[in-house]
Amino acid sequence: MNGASALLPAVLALPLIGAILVMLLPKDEDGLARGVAMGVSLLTFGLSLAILVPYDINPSHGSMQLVFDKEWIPGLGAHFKVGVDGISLLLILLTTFLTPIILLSARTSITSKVREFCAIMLILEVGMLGAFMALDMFLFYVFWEIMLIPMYLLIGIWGGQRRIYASIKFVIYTMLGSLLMLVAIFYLYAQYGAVTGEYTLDLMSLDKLVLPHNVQVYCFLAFALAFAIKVPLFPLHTWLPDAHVQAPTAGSVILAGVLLKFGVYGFLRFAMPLFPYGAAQMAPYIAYLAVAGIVYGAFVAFAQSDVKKLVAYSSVSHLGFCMIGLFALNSQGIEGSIYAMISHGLTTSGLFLAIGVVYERRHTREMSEYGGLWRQMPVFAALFLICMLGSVGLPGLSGFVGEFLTIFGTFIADKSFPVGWDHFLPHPMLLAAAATTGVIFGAVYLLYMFQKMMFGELKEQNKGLQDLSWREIGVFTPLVIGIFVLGLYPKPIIKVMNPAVDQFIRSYKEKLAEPDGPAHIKGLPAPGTEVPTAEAPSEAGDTPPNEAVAPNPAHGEPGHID
Amino acid sequence: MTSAFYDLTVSHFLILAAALFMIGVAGVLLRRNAIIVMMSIELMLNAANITILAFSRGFAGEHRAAFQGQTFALIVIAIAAAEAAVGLAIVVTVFRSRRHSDIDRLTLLKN
Amino acid sequence: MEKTSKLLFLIPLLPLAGAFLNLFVWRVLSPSTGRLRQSDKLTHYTAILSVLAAFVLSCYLIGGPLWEQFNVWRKLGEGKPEIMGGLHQSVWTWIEVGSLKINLAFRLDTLSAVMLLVITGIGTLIHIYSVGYMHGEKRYPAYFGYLNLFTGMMLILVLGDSLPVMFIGWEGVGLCSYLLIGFYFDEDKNANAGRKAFIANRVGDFAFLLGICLLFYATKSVNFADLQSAASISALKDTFVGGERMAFMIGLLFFIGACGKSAQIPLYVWLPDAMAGPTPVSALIHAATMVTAGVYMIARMSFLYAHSTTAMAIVAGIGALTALFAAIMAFAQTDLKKVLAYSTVSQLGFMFVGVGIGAYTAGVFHLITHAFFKAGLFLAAGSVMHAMSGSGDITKMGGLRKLLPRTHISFLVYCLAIAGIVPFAGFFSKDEILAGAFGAHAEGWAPLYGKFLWAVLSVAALGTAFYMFRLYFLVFSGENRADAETKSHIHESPYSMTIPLLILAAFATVIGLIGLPHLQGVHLPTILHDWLAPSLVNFERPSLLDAKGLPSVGEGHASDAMTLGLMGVALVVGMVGIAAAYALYGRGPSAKVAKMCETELGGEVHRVVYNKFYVDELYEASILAPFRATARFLYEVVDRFLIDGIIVNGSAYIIDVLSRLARWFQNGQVQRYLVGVVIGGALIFYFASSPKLGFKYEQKAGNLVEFRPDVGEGMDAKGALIEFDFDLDGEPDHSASFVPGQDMIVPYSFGGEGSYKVTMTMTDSVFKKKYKVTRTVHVKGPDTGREGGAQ
Amino acid sequence: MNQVVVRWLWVSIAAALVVFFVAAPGLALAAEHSAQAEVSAHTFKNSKAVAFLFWFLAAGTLGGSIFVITRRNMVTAVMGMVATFFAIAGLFLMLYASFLAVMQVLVYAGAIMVLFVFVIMILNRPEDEPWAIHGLLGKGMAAIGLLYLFKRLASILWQVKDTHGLVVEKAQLAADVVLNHADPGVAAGTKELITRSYQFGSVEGVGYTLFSNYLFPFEAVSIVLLVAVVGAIAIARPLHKEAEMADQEAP
Repeated sequence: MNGASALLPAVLALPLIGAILVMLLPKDEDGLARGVAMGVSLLTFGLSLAILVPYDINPSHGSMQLVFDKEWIPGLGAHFKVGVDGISLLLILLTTFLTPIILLSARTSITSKVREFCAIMLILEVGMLGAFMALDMFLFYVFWEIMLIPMYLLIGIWGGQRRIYASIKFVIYTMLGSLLMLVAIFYLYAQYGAVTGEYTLDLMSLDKLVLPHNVQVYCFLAFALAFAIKVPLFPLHTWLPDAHVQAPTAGSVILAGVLLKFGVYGFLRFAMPLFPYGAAQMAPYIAYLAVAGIVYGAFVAFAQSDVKKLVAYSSVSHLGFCMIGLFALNSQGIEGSIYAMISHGLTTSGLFLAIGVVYERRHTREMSEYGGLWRQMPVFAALFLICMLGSVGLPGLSGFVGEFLTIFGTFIADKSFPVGWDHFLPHPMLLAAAATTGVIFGAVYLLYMFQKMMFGELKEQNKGLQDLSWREIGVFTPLVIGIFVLGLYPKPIIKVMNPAVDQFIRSYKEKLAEPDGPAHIKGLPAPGTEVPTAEAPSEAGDTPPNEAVAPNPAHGEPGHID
Repeated sequence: MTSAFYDLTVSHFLILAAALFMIGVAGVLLRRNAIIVMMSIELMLNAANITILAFSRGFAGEHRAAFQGQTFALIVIAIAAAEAAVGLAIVVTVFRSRRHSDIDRLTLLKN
Repeated sequence: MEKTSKLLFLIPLLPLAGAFLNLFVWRVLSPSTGRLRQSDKLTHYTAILSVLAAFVLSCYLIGGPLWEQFNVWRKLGEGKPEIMGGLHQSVWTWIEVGSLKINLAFRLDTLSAVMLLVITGIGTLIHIYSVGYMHGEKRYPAYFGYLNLFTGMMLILVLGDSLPVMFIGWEGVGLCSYLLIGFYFDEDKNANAGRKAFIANRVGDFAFLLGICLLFYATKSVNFADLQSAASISALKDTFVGGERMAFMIGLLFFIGACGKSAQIPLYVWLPDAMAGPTPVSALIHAATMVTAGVYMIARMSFLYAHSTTAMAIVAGIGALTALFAAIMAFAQTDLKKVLAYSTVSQLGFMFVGVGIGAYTAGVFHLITHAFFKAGLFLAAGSVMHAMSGSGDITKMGGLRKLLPRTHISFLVYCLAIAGIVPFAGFFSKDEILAGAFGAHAEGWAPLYGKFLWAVLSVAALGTAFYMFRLYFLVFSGENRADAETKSHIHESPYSMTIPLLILAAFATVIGLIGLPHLQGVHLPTILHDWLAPSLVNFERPSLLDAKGLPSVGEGHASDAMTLGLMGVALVVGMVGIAAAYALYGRGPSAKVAKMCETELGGEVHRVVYNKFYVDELYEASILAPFRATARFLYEVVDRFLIDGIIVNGSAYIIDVLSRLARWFQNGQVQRYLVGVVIGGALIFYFASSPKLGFKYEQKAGNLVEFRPDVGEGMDAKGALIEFDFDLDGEPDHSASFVPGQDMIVPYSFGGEGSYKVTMTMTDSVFKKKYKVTRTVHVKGPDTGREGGAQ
Repeated sequence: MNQVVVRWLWVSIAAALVVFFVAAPGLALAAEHSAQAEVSAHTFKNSKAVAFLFWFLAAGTLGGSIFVITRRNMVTAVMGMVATFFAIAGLFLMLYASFLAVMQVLVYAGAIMVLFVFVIMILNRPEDEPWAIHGLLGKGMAAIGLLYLFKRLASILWQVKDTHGLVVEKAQLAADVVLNHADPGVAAGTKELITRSYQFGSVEGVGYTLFSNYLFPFEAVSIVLLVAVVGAIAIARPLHKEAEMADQEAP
């Protein structure tokens, strides 16, 4: 297994080496820089596909595979531990799939400082892949921050007029959330150390810790804030339109394509498994915010005149679906949410690339400037139509499967999880109905945008626009093929994520069943409340329960924590 | 009440020194002219001297420490002299280049 | 009783392949001279051949294996399974998550066979017709591509074995109608019409989606075979919210979906505007196939609707209302295609009534006949407009009988058919619905509900006959009112357009025979009824018997005299309608109607009817305008101002203000900093030193309370004077000097239960400074034990 | 109006001088005289004169120092300073630190004040705005802060109870200076504990301690003084150097 387990760090290291390589190139060799970056990203995509070879589709034991674990900071107990399971594998593939496309599309839109651009994109890819793979809380947090800097530079350097404002807002928004998360991480770290005496940040062991119920709620909220900002959940979304409008096309695509997925992934990987009781308690509130996000995003998108802002708000609406699917807490809902993430990655990237194509030609984002482009650029119109329909959720295309499953999951939600749902909401069905209205509004504003851009008579200034070049068609075709394949034949994707989701739900239910009380390891009674042994009570009295270190049974005995 | 007036104790001297010190500090805080500030510093040093000697006299008794106080007072005087010399040299150079020696206008080191 | 066949998936695949070739492949291969041009011939041959192949394949499959299975099924005696499975093929598992398993599967049974023939048959004719009609159109390949795509999607809808697969077809046809209505997208009017159609369909699909979810929630399955099982039937019957059965709610949701697609009362507004698309499109999509999808869906779900009579009542009721309402609106229309559009809405109303009262066969029969003569009518209208160089305004036409002989003959046949005159198809299908309605009764319905429906439909039938022949006379009889220039261009359409017209006319006359009325006496061949029986629910099924063992939904086997009588009435109604139309519009626009319009009341009525009862304006005001307003409000106020402005930028502003304040203080003046030091030092000393005063009390036996002062460890507490004032009279009741280290307890017994205010004052021995603290002491009664209060 | 004040100042300085020179011997006499009389351990029990002397000197010191920080004209400020130094010298005498009193007069009043006078001569410009902190609020807050700190300090210092009192029965305070290293006067090899005792304020005592236990601080101070002198010169004479530099450069 050793050979295969080195695969993940290789996938991680490749873009890093690529980035360094690009930076070493001579200053004005733009073409070379693009070529190298493109090569490296394609190589990384190939390598990530190679992960599938040793990856066992339906693993019997725990879900993490290809785990690579090396001591990183011994003092802190932080390991460079990476591993992949059904969920993160798909998201890794999405990332490595999108990056070459973005690099290819950035040929005409990014002309200044090309070398730096390629390097930044590759470093961003490293950050994203690392965060998806990380199984160590600290490692995850480090990669989570690594992602931030390139994105900030992307918006800051190549952005539009108010790019500084947008990039600062983006960074501070995300930073604010993630700091609270860091606090929660280290609280967890301390509690685990106190209970088991062994201080480690590895996710697998922290997962075994069950905190008292009220603490779980607070920790969950700390994590939830960090990820809700990233999702973006309804009230915390105002950074997204600014970031998208000011970001260059490449920045927008990677932001919408992958970065938004971290919010939902974070909930799925960290917030919910670690604090199930908190998640169950907060499920109704977050579900409400998600539905509000869907409807609100759709309404506000309709009121936009700037097409990029419209698509940005559409992302808020689509990811609302993901969130509500997640908090349906049943297999259909969660798999629907993951599927919707992947399809959103494809369709919204397609939309942003389309806007990029048009922006490169006319350098304006106002919809009223365009009109009648269908007759002028038929090939572009066809591809743009498919991406738009995928985003609207036309059955047969990728959008529908995700949306259908999330709505379906929410609809039958109360049957699977008693905790948290029934005592608050009138009924998940009404919530699902409210979310489904998003399907109508989605059609309203996307068709409105499509008509404003494509139909109507051709304006004077749009007369000269020439249709897509072969390069641009090359950019769109993988996305379009992906949208069709994901729409008609979702079986392999669902088969890959099934075991991971079942594992998630099983461990979630187990931990939910744990009794309230001081922090303890799943299954083991809380330390200090050991069976009162024969020694004189007075002596036991003086060791306060929390400090008493539970005798760590010798190696091999049940309950031994290595 | 009158006993406090007549029976001198150590604290009389200490409180006097404290008052003198406060006046010195007031001088440093409130006055603009560098020389007056220098003089106030001298006052503060003298206050310190009085305290040292008061304690030396009040507590030393036969113990040889009695002279420690005085040696220190001597050293303080010497240091005060050195400080005054250098301080005034600076004031003179400042005056020569600025035509004034008001401390509150010397704010070059602000940022 | 079902057979798997390998060829089933080819039927939808062929047209889809044609569409793919036309839209993508041919363009790339053909030598593009800078602009992507591909030869017209290549386009329309691929299109027509693909649909024709689908038609031939379906004829083969229906004629072959399905016919055998049908005969076998018919010969089975009593124990025969109620539903004949027909041909089934599962291509691959589409979505499989947890207990939800959806296969991309197709099923051809007798009901979908009928629809199949209608779609592919009429589809082929319309494809041929389009060659002539769309000649010279720049986006020729796109048109045929979309037409093929539509046919493919419609076939998926009809052949879909489970509701989600049907949903693919359902939204697919919605997409194609969007693309085809907005085909001439140069003018915004057409693009808006397309968008309106798609969004109206989308509203229907919203309900359809929820219907699927609720269905699965109830019965744990989505494909039609499992839904027929006893378990799911019983699940459908248990009560859902509000006492109504689950079946009612699901039925209602699916009916809203059907309304969206088949343009019934609330969601019909998109159909008249859909005339903006090319006429063959209106013929295929908005007459024959897509709009009937709703009726087909309800027929397919007959087992579900049968279990909820209230849902059936609603379907029938809305159907009748739409029929009447649309017929009235058709009276005053001046555009040829608009009249036909309203007639379609009205005829769909008839079908929904047929399906709503449980006479599924009648509904489907009318669907078939309507498909033929309405498609024919649209094609004829197309050739008339073709002749009149594109204008559809009937006030400018007239006297075209001699100029367009072939079109005129077919138009006349269609009008007779739709008016319900004996030999023609319309008579039989409409009569069957009327007869069904007359005799219909069901559990939980109002007693005369059937009769009421019959009356409404008869009036609607009268209206239909009237507006159709008003159209006929205005277009064909009287002298030509076209201006000279267009008059010179009037010519008969080419054969490629008129031959389909004649074929459809032939069908319109013959097709009526498959659904002859039920007569006890004379045994007339009821072909369609027997053919559809294996696919539809039969009401004698045990689960459907109501308490008294009678079938809950009865069709009422009226006596022969009754049926013949009803047929007579229907015929008379038709004739009266035609006569009225002849009287008014015999020779061109009638003076009488014009005079009537001048009168104050008549003019008002005419204006209202002409403006389609202002329904569009109502929707605009009640739904669209508020939608835009809230959108703008949410964006401007909530998003930009509230969240962005106040919270985000607000906090940034506060920090900025604080930083500016700090910058003002640091102005380089050393002495200012020293003053800061001094003041800071003073404050620290001040706050650090004030002693934290307080006292604890403990209630001993009875009302005796012990007080224990605790004084902050200020330097000057030694020897301080502590005084307690228990009765708040100002002068201290007890005073003692405080000796640190030694615990000082001051006992005092209060009068009785209740809370008292106790103040403790401490005077500093050195500076004689007084510190005071007051607290309320709750003295409890003897039983509730001691109450300890700590500072 | 301030001429009156100035004249009044001159009178007070003169009085301080006279008193000082009179008081010193009187004080010594008193010390001798009281040596025999029984004196409580803590205070000048029986001599009211000494108390009056203390309060007078205290007034002199504080008055002088207030003069220093309030006078607009720097020369009067210096005079106030001198008065303060003399009063402080008097206080030293009361504390029996006679050597220190003399040093005080010599170094402070003599040397440092003279230095100040020289500098004042150079940059004696009439002060237009004496106060650095503008506005009553700043000055008021500073004053209150100082007063409060003084009050707290005083309340603490007030409780200081000295152990030996200011006047010991014997005027002479025997200070046994323990020699723990071979005294040059003693034959080598024999280590003998020689205790010498000096009068409290005498020069020998201070001198002895200074050159035995505190030799290193003495050397350090001398270096400091050297550095100060060199520093003062270095700072104060760049003017001429520029001139020379200019000459050298211009060949």
